[in-house]
Amino acid sequence: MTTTLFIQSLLAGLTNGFVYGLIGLGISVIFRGTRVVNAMQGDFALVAGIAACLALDWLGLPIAVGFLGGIIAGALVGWAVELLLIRPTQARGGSEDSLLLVTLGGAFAVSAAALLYFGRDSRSMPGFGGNRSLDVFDAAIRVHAVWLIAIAIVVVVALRLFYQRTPLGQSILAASIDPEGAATIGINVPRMRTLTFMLGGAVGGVAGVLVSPLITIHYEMGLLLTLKGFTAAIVGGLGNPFGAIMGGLLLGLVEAMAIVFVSSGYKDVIAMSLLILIMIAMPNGLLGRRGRVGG
Amino acid sequence: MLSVEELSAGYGDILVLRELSLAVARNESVAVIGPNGAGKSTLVRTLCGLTAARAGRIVKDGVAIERLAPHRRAATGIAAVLENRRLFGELSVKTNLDLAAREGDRRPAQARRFDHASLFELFPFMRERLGASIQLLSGGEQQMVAIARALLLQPDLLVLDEPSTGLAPKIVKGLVDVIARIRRQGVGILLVEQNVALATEAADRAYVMSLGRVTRAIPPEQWRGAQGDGEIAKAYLGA
Amino acid sequence: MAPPLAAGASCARERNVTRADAPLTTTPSSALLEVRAVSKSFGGLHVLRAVDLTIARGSITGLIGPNGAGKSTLFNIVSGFLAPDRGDVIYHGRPIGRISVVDRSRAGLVRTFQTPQVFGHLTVRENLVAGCHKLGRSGMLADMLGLPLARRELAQMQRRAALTAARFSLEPVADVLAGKLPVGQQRLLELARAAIADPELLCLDEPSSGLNGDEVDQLARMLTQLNEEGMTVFLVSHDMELMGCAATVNVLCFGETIASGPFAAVKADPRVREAYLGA
Amino acid sequence: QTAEPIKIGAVLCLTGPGAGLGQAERNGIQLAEEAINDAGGVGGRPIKVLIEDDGSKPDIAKQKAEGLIFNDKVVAVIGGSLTASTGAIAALTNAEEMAEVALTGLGPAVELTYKSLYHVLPPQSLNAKAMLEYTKANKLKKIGVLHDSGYGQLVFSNLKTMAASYGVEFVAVEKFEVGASDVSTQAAKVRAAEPEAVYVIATSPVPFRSARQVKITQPIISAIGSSAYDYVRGMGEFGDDIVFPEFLVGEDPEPQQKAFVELYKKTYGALPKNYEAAGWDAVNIVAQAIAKAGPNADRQAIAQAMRQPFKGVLANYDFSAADLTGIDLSSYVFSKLVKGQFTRLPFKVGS
Amino acid sequence: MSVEPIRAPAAALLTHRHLRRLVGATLALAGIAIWAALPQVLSRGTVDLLVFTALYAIAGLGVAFLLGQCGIVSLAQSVFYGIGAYATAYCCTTWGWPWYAALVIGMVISGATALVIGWPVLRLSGYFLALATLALATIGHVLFLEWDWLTGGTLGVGGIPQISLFGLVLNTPQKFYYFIWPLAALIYWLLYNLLHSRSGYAMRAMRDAPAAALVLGIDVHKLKVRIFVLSALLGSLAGSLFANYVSFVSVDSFGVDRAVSFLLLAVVGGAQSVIGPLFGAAFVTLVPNLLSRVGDVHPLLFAGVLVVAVIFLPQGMGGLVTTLWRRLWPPAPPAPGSGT
Ligand SMILES: Nc1ncnc2c1ncn2[C@@H]1O[C@H](COP(=O)(O)OP(=O)(O)OP(=O)(O)O)[C@@H](O)[C@H]1O
Ligand SMILES: Nc1ncnc2c1ncn2[C@@H]1O[C@H](COP(=O)(O)OP(=O)(O)OP(=O)(O)O)[C@@H](O)[C@H]1O
Ligand SMILES: CC(C)C[C@H](N)C(=O)O
Ligand SMILES: [Mg+2]
Ligand SMILES: [Mg+2]
Repeated sequence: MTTTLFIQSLLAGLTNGFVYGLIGLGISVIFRGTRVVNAMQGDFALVAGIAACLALDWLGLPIAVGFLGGIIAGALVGWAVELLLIRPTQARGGSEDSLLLVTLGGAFAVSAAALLYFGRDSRSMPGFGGNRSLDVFDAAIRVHAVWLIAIAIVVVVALRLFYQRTPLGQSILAASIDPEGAATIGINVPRMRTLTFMLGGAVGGVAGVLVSPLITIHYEMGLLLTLKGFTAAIVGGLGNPFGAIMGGLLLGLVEAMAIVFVSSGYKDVIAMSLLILIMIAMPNGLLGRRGRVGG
Repeated sequence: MLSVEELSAGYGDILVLRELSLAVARNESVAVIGPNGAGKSTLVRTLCGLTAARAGRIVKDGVAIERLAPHRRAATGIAAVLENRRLFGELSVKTNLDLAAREGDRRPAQARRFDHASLFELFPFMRERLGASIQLLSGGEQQMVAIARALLLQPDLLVLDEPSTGLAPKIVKGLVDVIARIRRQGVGILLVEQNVALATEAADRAYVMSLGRVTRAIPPEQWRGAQGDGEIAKAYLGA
Repeated sequence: MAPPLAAGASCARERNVTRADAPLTTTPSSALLEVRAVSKSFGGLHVLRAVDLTIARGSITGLIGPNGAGKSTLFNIVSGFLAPDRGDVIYHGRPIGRISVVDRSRAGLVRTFQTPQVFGHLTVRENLVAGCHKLGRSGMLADMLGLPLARRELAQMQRRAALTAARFSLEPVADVLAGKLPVGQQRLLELARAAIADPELLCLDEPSSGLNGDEVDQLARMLTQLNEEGMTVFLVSHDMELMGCAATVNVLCFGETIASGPFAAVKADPRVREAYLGA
Repeated sequence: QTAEPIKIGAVLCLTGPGAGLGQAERNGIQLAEEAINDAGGVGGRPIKVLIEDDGSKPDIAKQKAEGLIFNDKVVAVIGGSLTASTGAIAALTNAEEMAEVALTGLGPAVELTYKSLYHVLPPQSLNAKAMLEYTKANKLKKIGVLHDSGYGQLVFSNLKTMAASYGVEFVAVEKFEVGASDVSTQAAKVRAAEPEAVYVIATSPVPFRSARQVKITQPIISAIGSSAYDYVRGMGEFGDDIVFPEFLVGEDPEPQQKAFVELYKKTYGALPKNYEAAGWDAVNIVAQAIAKAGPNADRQAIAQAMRQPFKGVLANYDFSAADLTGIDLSSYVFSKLVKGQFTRLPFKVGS
Repeated sequence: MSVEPIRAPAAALLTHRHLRRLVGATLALAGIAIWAALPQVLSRGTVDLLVFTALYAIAGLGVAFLLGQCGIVSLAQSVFYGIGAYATAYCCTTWGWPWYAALVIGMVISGATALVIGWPVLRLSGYFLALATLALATIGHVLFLEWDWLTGGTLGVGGIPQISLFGLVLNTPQKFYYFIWPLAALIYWLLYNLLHSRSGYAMRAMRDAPAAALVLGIDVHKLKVRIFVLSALLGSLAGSLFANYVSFVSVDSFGVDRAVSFLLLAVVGGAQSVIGPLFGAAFVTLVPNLLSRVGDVHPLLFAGVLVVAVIFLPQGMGGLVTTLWRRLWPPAPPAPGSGT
């Protein structure tokens, strides 16, 4: 095996890892803030990608502005989802499973709507640095992918500070851990939930606009991304932003290494088996903490 | 300061509070006692807005608040220690307190009676365990945080649902002292308590609740006289 | 170890039957449970430091101590939820450190929780039936096919549940979902559920919080009665009233036993007054 | 016309992963239906194609076929768009001895079992041959392969058995799951084997992008399944210079294809590609069989009547052939992508 | 308790109970009659859908049981469904085995797989467990694809013989209908028994408060593994019958999306009620079929219907039916003398 191949696969694993991590990050944000496992996270990304694509194609906006538009679209969808799906479900006493399912329904809807209105085409979208690549020992990484990694790191650090340092972040956590307790100390719980979904939508939007130039936008990409993101978020210890990125990286790198060292056909078998083993060894995820057992 | 008029509330098809009325004045500590399932906790929840009032009024300082969203009630000066403590298990003791303190800081200056230091004196364990996450604490320790959190909201009406749950006798005594002190400072107290020793010591008078109604109001003279719980039990349970 | 269900037997009668063939005679000492030099720490926090404690067979043994003293932690170690860092738990003369919670329960060691853990979506009656689980032995296949053995066992469990409900005055709420009960009754239910399968050692973590004075009295009477029927009780409580029914009381303070003996003597101990009672 | 229309069923993948195929096929089918009816129908009766969506799932395809055959009483079935759907429907049409005109190339296993299952796309062995012919003609020997686990796998398993006879050696074979969003590691592995050319066989633009991104500069040869414009648009500038063995280059059609291309362009405002043409052919094949058997013939007769040669837009078929399609290599055209446009190459097999 | 029980005289009680039972029996008889008549009046295509409903109900029941009674979200059912289907496909076509032998082999393999995998994996809980089952589904799907000597890969396996019972070949939906529904009913009966047995109580206890269940001597882990195996057996059974019925299988039927749809039918149907998955199965087979006539917008409509169903029926459709039944015929009031 050549070093180029190894480096190339490392770069690919890293890039994919951050993509999975970004989706996982959104799932983690929403879970942390509402205890809802959002099966639509990939579709937030899809909507953001479509919005950015349209903004760039039709309106001819500069890339950064188009991306911003995509992120805003993601946040708006997040807001709508909370308002139209989550709230009514909870108001009627839906269980955790109902909430998961209602977002799954939302995911089906977004994908179906994308096929219906955006079409069956795969669309490519320009990224930062166009289609240019950087050479690393004869291996190549898209300039855009470097941006993706950098922005993902910024986002996760910012989120971490947000939850640890800011009153708003802590209020969001409090509202999700114990809504009744939070309400009695003056926290507007419904607003926190809405904010959480908007934040989750925005993070999904970031993922969407950053990922689209690398993988092309396609009506079916949402659920596939969600599955990877879900894996990343849970392996990382659901509800922990750093964990989601770690989980994503783990998944991305294991996939890449499995291809290089074993076989591409059995890549998923290896990655998923390893995942199960890791979870059995660390039943609370990579960064999850164990609670008090017994009484 | 607080008057509850013909309040009805419940869960689903079940009506738990039935046209219940009571009042708490400034500087006054009032106990609510009653058998298991009488609806005491439901009363506390309704005061906090966690269970919706179906009918009747809750008037605080002349303002009807029964339709106010739960998160707006803290600003009116109501704070409560709820039945299951309702702390933020995954967050640290400090964060739990800070969140309440932030809301408390919005209260007018003269209402601000508590700071972290005075609470550490009351509950010494807290000082060393500020960084510990709530869910790892012992039951009693959690209860202390719950009480501290309510106090940091700087209320002028403190509603306590069985605050002595899980507390060691020594801490309970401290609690009695605090209740006495803040009452003198102008805080009204509504104390739901099964521990009759605490209830008689910390409250001036009492309401007896049964099947969602106040069935009896025990005036101060009688309440203070009631030392042994047997007597009170007889008084309100009607055996 | 689990006593098989005897058809139609009342709780009390059955207990006598089981006691007779229980391996009581194998251990000469009168200690049913011994905690030997158990230590436990979480991170840097030393919660238990070489704690020793003995629970005599047939006694009610109390454990008190300030909040955070490590009482519940000790309970977790005794019942098998936590493993001690050092030291041993001896039950029936045998170390049980490696035995699972389930097996300890089958061996007659049952506990309750400080925050009540009822089966919220089951009715009170069903909670009690679930509590009889280890008395039966029908397998899943027999259960699925509704074989006579399974039906008979279930009927016995249900009968037993009814008797227990009556005994613990839970009859009026027998068909209410346990999650909707007020806390006081949840506690009572938890106790009834723990006692229903005739444990040899019943460990109760603050069974009285949330109960009113009258109910505490009732609880005390119940414990004494169970004890008289042969059940050993290990009791943690901050309720001095309830503690009154314990023969021996141990005081745990910052992970160490600071006093032990009859309740009156312990209460008078100045260290206990200072650290715990606060007077 | 007042005559009762003749009903033909179609089960297509209009949604789900196969939507790219099914929707294209539907365009061709509807165009053909209209054209035939405008020309007076079949034997004086108009035709009506009832199109059902199977969501790209074989079980649903089976359910839809039941409905079409027994509720709607169609005389023949077109579809499915994917191999699995086709197999599920075929279990039914075979038992009923009803003609099924599949829009997918099948393999010998299926062709030997079913007797009334015809198909208008080449069997994957033929696709493989076409690729190998081009490779051989260009004197390429060491080949790397990048294929997906569905369509790509089918084509590759045929490639594997025939490679030796064309003097071709596979120096790296990498696989990826359908729907993968990035295959650059697989592509890098192919590149590391230093092939002279690379086969990329998939139903998505992703591997083409990945291949070029990891600097595979060697010629890329693809297969018909990757040729849809949907994918081409997703390839963007990474698509340049990819070679496709296929049947219809709308930008530069062969004489017998011109009329169809014109009509399609007029109706839909876009150029057709292979699957549109396949849909068109399928309807015409059924219509011709009905015409031959008579408008009131039963389904068995229609299925029988189909066993004959047919000159289609996509290719020249012979449904009496053992593989139930009779397409041969001479029907293939070869094209190259340049800036999102296909250019027909002069190469023809056997020339 | 603050609800005062309604006291009813013993005579009224008796009448009430009798009436309730009478209505129940009448409804059941009418139901059976309608059930038996359906294939005669409905078109073959519709009967086909009803057959699929039963198939999915059987597999979905396994998922629903895990979810509703044990609180375990399983996305691995597609694997067992697949194992059953391929066992039947392979044994029947390659070795010419009779259908029931293949079915049993499938169930043995599925059960053993579930046991071996479930043992370590079921130590996880909550979403970690859900993810582990998702990982299993992915692994299963890849293996079905890779082992094409066994599964035929994407091409699939065709020509699987149909079930023949005492010489009668079940080669039409109508015939299969009369075979599969009684089988489904039998499974319902078994699970109903299980739920109302000692094991059933243990399961529900474990779901509500696992720590307390342990203390009561309920071996939570062992119980979970057993139910996981049971669920796998149901999946495998459905898969085998599916293979016989459709007589063609391919890997596309055993992907993660299939696992998701089993979960979906469990939740929409109402995992808590035993009858729920039946409604759920009907929902996922019939609704898309009806909607697809509307045109290309049908997946969007289906998603909409799904969302609305979830929002408005938090207990699932089974829950709705139970509630309605209770409304119409409230259970007998508590026996006299049980006041507060
Ligand atoms: N979530 C709920 N749903 C339905 N009924 C409930 C619910 N919570 C409480 N109840 C019922 O309301 C009644 C009053 O309960 P509440 O908790 O207010 O009593 P309490 O007086 O506080 O009792 P305790 O002394 O045990 O705390 C009880 O009958 C209880 O069963
Ligand atoms: N898993 C854990 N991690 C960290 N600290 C823990 C953990 N479990 C218990 N502790 C700490 O150990 C100490 C003893 O806890 P424990 O619950 O045993 O006290 P307790 O004696 O039962 O108190 P209480 O009377 O309040 O119930 C407490 O300070 C608690 O915070
Ligand atoms: C997977 C698909 C691209 C296969 C296609 N129907 C063909 O046979 O060409
Ligand atoms: Mg209460
Ligand atoms: Mg404790």
